Amino acid sequence: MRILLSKLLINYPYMASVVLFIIGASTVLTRSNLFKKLIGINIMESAIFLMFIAAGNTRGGAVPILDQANPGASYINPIPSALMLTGIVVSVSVTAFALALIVRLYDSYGTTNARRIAEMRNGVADR
Amino acid sequence: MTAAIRANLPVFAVIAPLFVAFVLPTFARRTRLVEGLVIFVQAVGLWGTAYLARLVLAQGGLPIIYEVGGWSAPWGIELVVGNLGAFFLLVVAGVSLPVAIYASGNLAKEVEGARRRAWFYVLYLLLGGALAGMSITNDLFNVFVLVEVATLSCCGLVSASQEPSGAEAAFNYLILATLGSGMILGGIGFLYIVTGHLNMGFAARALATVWQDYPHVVWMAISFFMVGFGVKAAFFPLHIWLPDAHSVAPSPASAVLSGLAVKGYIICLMKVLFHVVGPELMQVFSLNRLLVLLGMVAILIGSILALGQDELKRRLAFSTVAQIGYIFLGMGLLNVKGMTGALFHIASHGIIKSALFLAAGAVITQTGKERVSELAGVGKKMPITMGVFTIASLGLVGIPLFSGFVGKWYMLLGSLGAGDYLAAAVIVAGSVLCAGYLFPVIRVAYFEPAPADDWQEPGVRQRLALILLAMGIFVLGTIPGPLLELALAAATDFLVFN
Amino acid sequence: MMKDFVLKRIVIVLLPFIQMYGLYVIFHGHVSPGGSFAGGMILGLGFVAFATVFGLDRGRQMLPEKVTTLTESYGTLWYGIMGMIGIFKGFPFLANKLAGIDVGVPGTLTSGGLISWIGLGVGIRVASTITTLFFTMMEEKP
Amino acid sequence: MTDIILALLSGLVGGIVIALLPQASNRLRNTLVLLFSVAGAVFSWRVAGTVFSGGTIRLSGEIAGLAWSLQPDPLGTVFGLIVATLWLFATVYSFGYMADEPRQRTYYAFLLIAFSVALGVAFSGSLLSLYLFYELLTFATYPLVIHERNDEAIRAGVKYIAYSLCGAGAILIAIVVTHGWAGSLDFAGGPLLARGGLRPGLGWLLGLYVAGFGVKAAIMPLHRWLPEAMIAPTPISALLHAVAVVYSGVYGILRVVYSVFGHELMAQMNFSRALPWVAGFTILAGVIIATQQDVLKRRLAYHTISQLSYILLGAFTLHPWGLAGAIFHMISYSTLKITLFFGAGIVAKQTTKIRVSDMGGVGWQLPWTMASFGVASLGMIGMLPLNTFWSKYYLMRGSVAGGKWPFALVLIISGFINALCFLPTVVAAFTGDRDQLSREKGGNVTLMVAPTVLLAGIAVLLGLWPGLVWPGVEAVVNSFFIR
Repeated sequence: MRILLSKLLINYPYMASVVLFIIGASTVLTRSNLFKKLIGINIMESAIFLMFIAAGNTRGGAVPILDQANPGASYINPIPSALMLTGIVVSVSVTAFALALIVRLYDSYGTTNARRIAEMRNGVADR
Repeated sequence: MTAAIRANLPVFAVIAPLFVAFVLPTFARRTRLVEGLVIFVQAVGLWGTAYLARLVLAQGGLPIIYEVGGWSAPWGIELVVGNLGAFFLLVVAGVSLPVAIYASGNLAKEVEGARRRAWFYVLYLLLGGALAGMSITNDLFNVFVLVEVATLSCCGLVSASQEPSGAEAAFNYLILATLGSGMILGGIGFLYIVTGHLNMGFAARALATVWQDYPHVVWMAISFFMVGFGVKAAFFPLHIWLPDAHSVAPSPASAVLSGLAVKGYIICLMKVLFHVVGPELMQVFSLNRLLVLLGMVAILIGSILALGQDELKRRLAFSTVAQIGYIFLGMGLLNVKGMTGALFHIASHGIIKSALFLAAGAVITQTGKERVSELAGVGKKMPITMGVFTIASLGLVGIPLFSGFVGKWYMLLGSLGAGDYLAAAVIVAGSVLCAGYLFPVIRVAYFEPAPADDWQEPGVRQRLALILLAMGIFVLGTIPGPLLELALAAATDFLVFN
Repeated sequence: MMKDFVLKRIVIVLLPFIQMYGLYVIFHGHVSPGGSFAGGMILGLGFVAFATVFGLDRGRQMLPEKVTTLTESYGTLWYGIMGMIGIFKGFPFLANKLAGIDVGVPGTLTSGGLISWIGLGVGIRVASTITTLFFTMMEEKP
Repeated sequence: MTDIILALLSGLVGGIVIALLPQASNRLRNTLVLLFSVAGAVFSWRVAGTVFSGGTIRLSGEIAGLAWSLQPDPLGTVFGLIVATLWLFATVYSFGYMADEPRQRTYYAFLLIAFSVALGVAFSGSLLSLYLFYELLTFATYPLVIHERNDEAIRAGVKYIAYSLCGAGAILIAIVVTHGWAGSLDFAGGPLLARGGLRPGLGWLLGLYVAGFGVKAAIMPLHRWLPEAMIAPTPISALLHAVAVVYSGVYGILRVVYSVFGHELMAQMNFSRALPWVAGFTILAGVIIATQQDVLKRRLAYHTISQLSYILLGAFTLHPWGLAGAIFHMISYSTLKITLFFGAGIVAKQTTKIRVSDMGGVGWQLPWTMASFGVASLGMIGMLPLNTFWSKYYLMRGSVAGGKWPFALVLIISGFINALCFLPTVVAAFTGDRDQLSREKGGNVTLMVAPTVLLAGIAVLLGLWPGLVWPGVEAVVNSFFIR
C-alpha cells in the first residue's frame, strides 16, 4: 500500500492527467449543454497534453538548446513539447470550429442545449 | 525536372491537394477556375498515384521510402509508399476524381453562394490530402495530425449544407470525433512512453521487446486506439454519429465521407494494429475475436437498421455502418485471405458507396424527393442515374462480376480458412439484408408508375461522374488486377512479415 | 470600442513593439523557445489588441478581409515554396542543409537555414488566422 | 465457340433492343422478339449438335482472380435444349396471351434476358459461373414475377427474391468451402470432391448445396415462394415456375450430386441416404396439397413441387437408371407441364375462370385446349402413350436397382393421386353444362392454342418414340457413370 501510494505520488502528473481525462470525458458524455461539452473536450485534451509533456520531462533537466558551455547536461526531451504544441493548435482549431457551429445552432434553434435541439429537430421531422 | 517530380511523387500526393486548397480562397468567387483547378489536381493526382502503384508493383512489394527533409528514420518523418500506401492512394485518387467532377456540376444546387462552394472545395481537397497522408505516413504523430485535419474537414463538409440539422450533426460528429482524437493521441502517448519512438517501424521493434514489461500500458494504448479510431470509423457501437452526419451533408460530401474518409481511419487503425502492435500481440489481447464479433454485430444491426429507414440517404448511411463491419470482420480473421478481402472491400465499398450517394444525391436534387416511398417511377425519368444506382446495388450485394463480390469472396475464404463458419454465414446474411434494403429502392424506381412530374437527368458532369464510377465497379469486379495484387501484397505484409 | 485615451495611446505605442517581438520570436524559433506558431500568435494578438481598443471597423480598415485571406493563403504557399527549394535542388521536400543552404554557426540567428523563412510563412498564416477568427467572432453578434 | 457466345448474347442483346424500342410499336417488337428467340434456340441447337457429336466447346477465362468457364457437357446441353425449345413455344404463346396486356415492353425485354441467363445456367462449366447465372436468373425474372404490379404480386416478388437470395447465399458459402477443399471449381475434370474422399463436414456441405439449390427446386419446406409466384402472367408461370427457374435449381442439385460430389462419394455418405426421403416426402405432400387447391394455377404450382422431386429422386438414387429416369423426366415433364399451364392460361383468358370448380363444360368451348390439357393430365399419371411413362419406368427401375424399392411405391401412389388431381377437371370440362357459359375473348386464341396443341403432340410423339431423346439421356448418364 505504502509503495503503491509513493508510486502514485511520484507520478503525480500522470495521476493528474488521468483525473483530468476522466473529468473531461465524463463532461462530454453526460452534459447536454453544448458549451460544457466543448469545455469537456478541452479539459480532456489538456489532460493528454499534460501526460505527454510529463513523459518528456526529466527532473532537473536542462532546456534542450545546444549549449557549448555545458555539453554534458541532461536535457528535457523536446519532442513531446513540440508535438503538444501541434496538438494545442489542433485543439484550438477544433474549439474555434465548434464555437462557430454552436453559434449557428443557437441562431437556428435558440438554445444551446443538445437535448432540446434534438427534441426540436425530431418534432420537425415527425411533423 | 520530370525526374525530380517522379522522385518526389509521394510527398506531392500529400502536399499538392493541401497547397491548392490553401490557395483556393484567394479566388473564391471565380467558380469555374476553382472547379477546374480541383478537377485538375485530382486528375493529376490519379495519374501520379497510378504511377506510384506501378513502381511499387514493379519493385515486387518493396516500399518506396521518402524521407522528408532528408532526415532518416528515427529522427525524421518517413513517408512509406508500400503496398498498402499505394493501394489506398489509388482508392482515394480514384474515388475523389469522379466525385469532384460530380461536385462541379451538382454543388450549385446543394450549397448556396460561390464563396461557400469554394470553401467546400477547400475542405474537400484538405480531406483528400489528409487521406493521402494517412495512407503513406509512417509516423504516429503524423497520423494524429492528419486524422485531425481529416476530421475537421469532414465536420466542415457535413455542415456545408445550410440546414440547421447539418450544424447539429456536424457538432455531434465533432464532439465524438474529438473524443476519438483525444483517445488516439493518448494511445500514441502511451506507445511513445513505452517505446520511445514515434516511427512505426521503430516503435514496433521496441514494442516487441518491451511489451511484457508494461502489458497494462500496452493494453491501455491498444484500447485507446480501438476506441479512438472506432469512433471515427463508425465501428459498430460507436457509429451513432454517422447516420445523421452522412445523410445531411451535400451528396458529394456524403460520397467521400462514406466512401473514403471512414476508410482512412480504418487504414490508420490497421497500420497501428498490424504494423506496430502486430498480429501476435493482437492474439494475446484477443483483439481479433473482438473485431470479428463486433464486425458481425455491425453487419447485422447496421443492415437491419438500414431496412427501417425511409429516407434514402439515411438508408445508405446505415448501410455504411454494416459495410464497415465487413472490413473489421475481415481484419479480425487474422489471415491473408480475410485481410485481402477487407482491404479490397475498402476499395470496392468506397467506389460503390460513392456511386450510391451520388446517384441518390442526383435523384434528390432533381426531384426534391428524399424518401424511398416517394421515388416511384424515377427510373423511367432518370435512367442513367438509376441505372448506376442499380449497378452499385448489385455490386454492394455481391453479385459476381461486380466489385463487391471479390471482397466478399476473399472474406468468405478467410473466414472459412479460420474455421469461423458463423462469420461466413453472417457475411452471406449481410448480403441478403443488403439486397433487402437496396432492391426496394430499385423496384419503386422502375416498377411503379411514374407521376406526371417533369423530372430530368442531372447535368453532363454528374452523369459523367456516375458513369465513371459504374465503370469502376464493373472493372474492379472483372479485372481488379493491380488493385487486388496490391491488396494481397499489403495483407501479406500485415500478417507475414511481422 | 473603448474610449479610454490612455489605453489607445499605449496600444499605438506598443503595437510596433508587439509586432517586432512577434517577428523576433518567429525568427528565433530555432535558437530559443517559441517559434513560428507562438510568434505568429503574438503578431496576430497585436492586431487583436488594436481592434479591441479602436473597434472592429478601424481594425478591418487596417487589415481588410482581402488582405487576411491573401496572407492566409500565401503564408501557407510560402511554406510550400520554401519546401520546394529542396526539390529544385534535387533533394527531398523541405531539405535544408542537405540542399546546400548555409546553416552558419550553431546558436546564432543564421544557423537555421531555411527554418526561419519557413517560420515566417507559418507565422504570417497563424497571425492572419487569429485575427480572422477574432474579427469573425466579433461580427457574429446578433 | 461462336455458337455459345451467340446463343447467350441473342437473348441479352434482344432484351436491350426491346427495352430501347418505343412502347407502342407492338408488331415490330413481336417480330424482333421472335427473331431473337429463334436465334437463341438455333444457336443452342448448334451447340447441342457439337456436344452430342463428341466435340467440346470451352470458353474460359480468369475474371477477378478466379477461373470462370462456359463448357456445356451433356447434362447442361440437355437442360439448355429444354430451355431453348420451350422458350420458343412460350414466346409464341405470349404473343397471344399478352396481346391486350399492359407493360409489354418490360415483359418481353426481361423475357429475352431471362432466356439468356437460363442458357447461361445450362452452359456454365464451373460452379462459379453457375452461381453467377443462378443469381442473375433471380434478378432477370423478378420483373416478370411482379408483372401485375399489385400488392399481391409485389409481396410474391419479395418472397421470391428473399428465398432465392438466401439460397444463393448458402450456395456461395458451399462454393467457397468447395474451392478450399478441391482447389478448383471447374466441372471438366470430373467430380470436384471425389479426389479428397470422405472427410468430416462433407455432409454439411451437401446439406448447404441442397438447401441452396433446393430453394429454387422447391424442395419442401423451401417451396413457399413457388405457389405465391403464380401471380405472374401464365406464360411466365408456365415457363419460369414450371420449367426454367425451378429447373435451374434441379439442375444445380444434379450438378452438385454428379459433378461436385460424384456418385461414388455420394454413395459413401450417410447424409445422402436421407435425401431420397426428402424428395419422396415432397412428391407425396406436394401432390396431396395440390388436390386440395381450387385455383387451377395454385393446383398446378403444388403439382410442380411434387413433380420436381421426381427428378431429384432419380438423381438421389445414384444409379444409372435412376439418373436416366431423372433426365427423361426433365424432358417429358417440362413439355407436359407447360401444356397444362398453357391450357389453364387459355381458359383463364377466354372464360375468366380460374377455379377448378367453375370449369364444368369449358371443354366444349375450347375443345383443342382441353384436349391437350387432358392429354397432359394423362401424362402426369404416367399413362403409356405419353413420354412420362418412360421416365417413371426408369425412375422406378433405378429405385429398385439402387436398393431403394420404397420409392418405386411412392411413385406409383403419386401416380394415383395425380389421377385424382387432374382427371376430374378434364372430365368435368367435357361433361358440364355448356349452355350457361359466357365467353369474353381475351388475347389471340390461335397463337395460344397452336403451341399448346403442338406441345401435347410432342409429348405423345416422345411417348411413342422415346428413342428420339434417348441418345441425349444416354450421353448424360454415360458422362457421369462411365469415365
